[in-house]
Amino acid sequence: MSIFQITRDPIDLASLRSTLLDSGSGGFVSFEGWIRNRHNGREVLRLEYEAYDKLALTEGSRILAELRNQFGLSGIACIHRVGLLEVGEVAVCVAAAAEHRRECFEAVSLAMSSIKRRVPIWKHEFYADGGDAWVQCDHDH
Amino acid sequence: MSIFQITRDPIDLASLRSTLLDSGSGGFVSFEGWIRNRHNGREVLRLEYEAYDKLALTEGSRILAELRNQFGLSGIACIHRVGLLEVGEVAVCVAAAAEHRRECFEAVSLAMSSIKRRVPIWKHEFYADGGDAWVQCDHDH
Amino acid sequence: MKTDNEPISITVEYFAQLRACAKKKEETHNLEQGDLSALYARLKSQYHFPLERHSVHVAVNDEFASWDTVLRSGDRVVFIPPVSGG
Amino acid sequence: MKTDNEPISITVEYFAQLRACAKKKEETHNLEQGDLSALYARLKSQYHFPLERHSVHVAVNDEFASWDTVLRSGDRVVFIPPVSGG
Repeated sequence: MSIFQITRDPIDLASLRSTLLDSGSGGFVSFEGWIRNRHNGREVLRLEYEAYDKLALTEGSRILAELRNQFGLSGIACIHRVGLLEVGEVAVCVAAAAEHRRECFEAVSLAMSSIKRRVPIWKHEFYADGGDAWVQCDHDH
Repeated sequence: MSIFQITRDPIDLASLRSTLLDSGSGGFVSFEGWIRNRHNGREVLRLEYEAYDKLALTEGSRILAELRNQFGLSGIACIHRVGLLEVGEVAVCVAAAAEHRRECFEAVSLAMSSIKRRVPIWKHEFYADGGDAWVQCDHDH
Repeated sequence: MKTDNEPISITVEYFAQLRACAKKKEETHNLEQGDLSALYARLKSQYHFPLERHSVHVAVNDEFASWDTVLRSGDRVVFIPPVSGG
Repeated sequence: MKTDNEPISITVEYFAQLRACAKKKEETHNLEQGDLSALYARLKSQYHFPLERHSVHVAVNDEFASWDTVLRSGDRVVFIPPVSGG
């Protein structure tokens, strides 16, 4: 099972987790990306995420399916939120279940790196100083 | 903030997560250990975890405090359940929040390795074939 | 059957800072046949896109494409500035 | 002041398979002064513990201790078989 979704609504973490429940799995890892109050030293008020939906879904699904096979996961799922988000809200969640924990950590960590690098989603930050910027993540946080 | 707890009740995942919410953190990673239906090829019916509570709390807290400092986490928390658990239940949850995601993955993964190696908690497995065993985890899953 | 010089009609959709520069979400272009790099050069000049081609990816009909892909009438093109999801 | 040969009284608490072997949760021992390794050897023989000392850890008064720690009256000792939490 691998699912990549995009939503305009708050991410339903419990429902994402429940899609991965599996009595043959002993490990479950979940990552959440939260909107921080600062970026590059500037105070962040809110963000707007925008997606090229169709290609984002294709590419995101491709990333998860690859990782599911590579690590023999019982499942991996991601929901990315778009639209206006406030500080403290969840922008993205990736979770995976597998027999043992190592595969889960590896897969979720790699999923995040690949999603940040390959999936056409953009972040527009609005700052307390009145400015704004399209964030360019060339480096890997 | 670093907290290590032992409970006889089902782990309250939402409450563990909420203790780590932090507007300066952009990453959050959570690991859950689930009771699997098989171990070493035998069908598992249920498990009983037992802890040397006082030293488990001391050693668990020490592990989390070390990782919090090492990775500059905003917080890390662990709840380990003891008593009788059925297949599918959550035996342990470790979660961490930090500015960036890498520290979270590293810290939670290392926390699990250290907890499995150093914290005096034991797992007694009961099998469908009527047998039982005290599990000895010398290798690292 | 079309000849190589017949003009074609394509749709371009803009996202993120490219949309901000173009001041529109999408538009139709009628142009001579050519590849994606020629199209980007033309639009970069028209809208003063601040991004060099090497930092942009491109998709045709909702799949990634290479810059030397030759456009066909009816194609839907999306230029993809550096992504920053997650 | 006690001499080196005065008997001491200590408490031993058992967990996991050691508790299963000893068939008790805890007990008090009155014994000659000695270190933790001597105590483990004695109990291993008495209860047929299946675990060699090198695979067991030990705690005194709720802190990890080394095997050459000399016991004092009133000490509370816990032998720690291989752990398997998580």
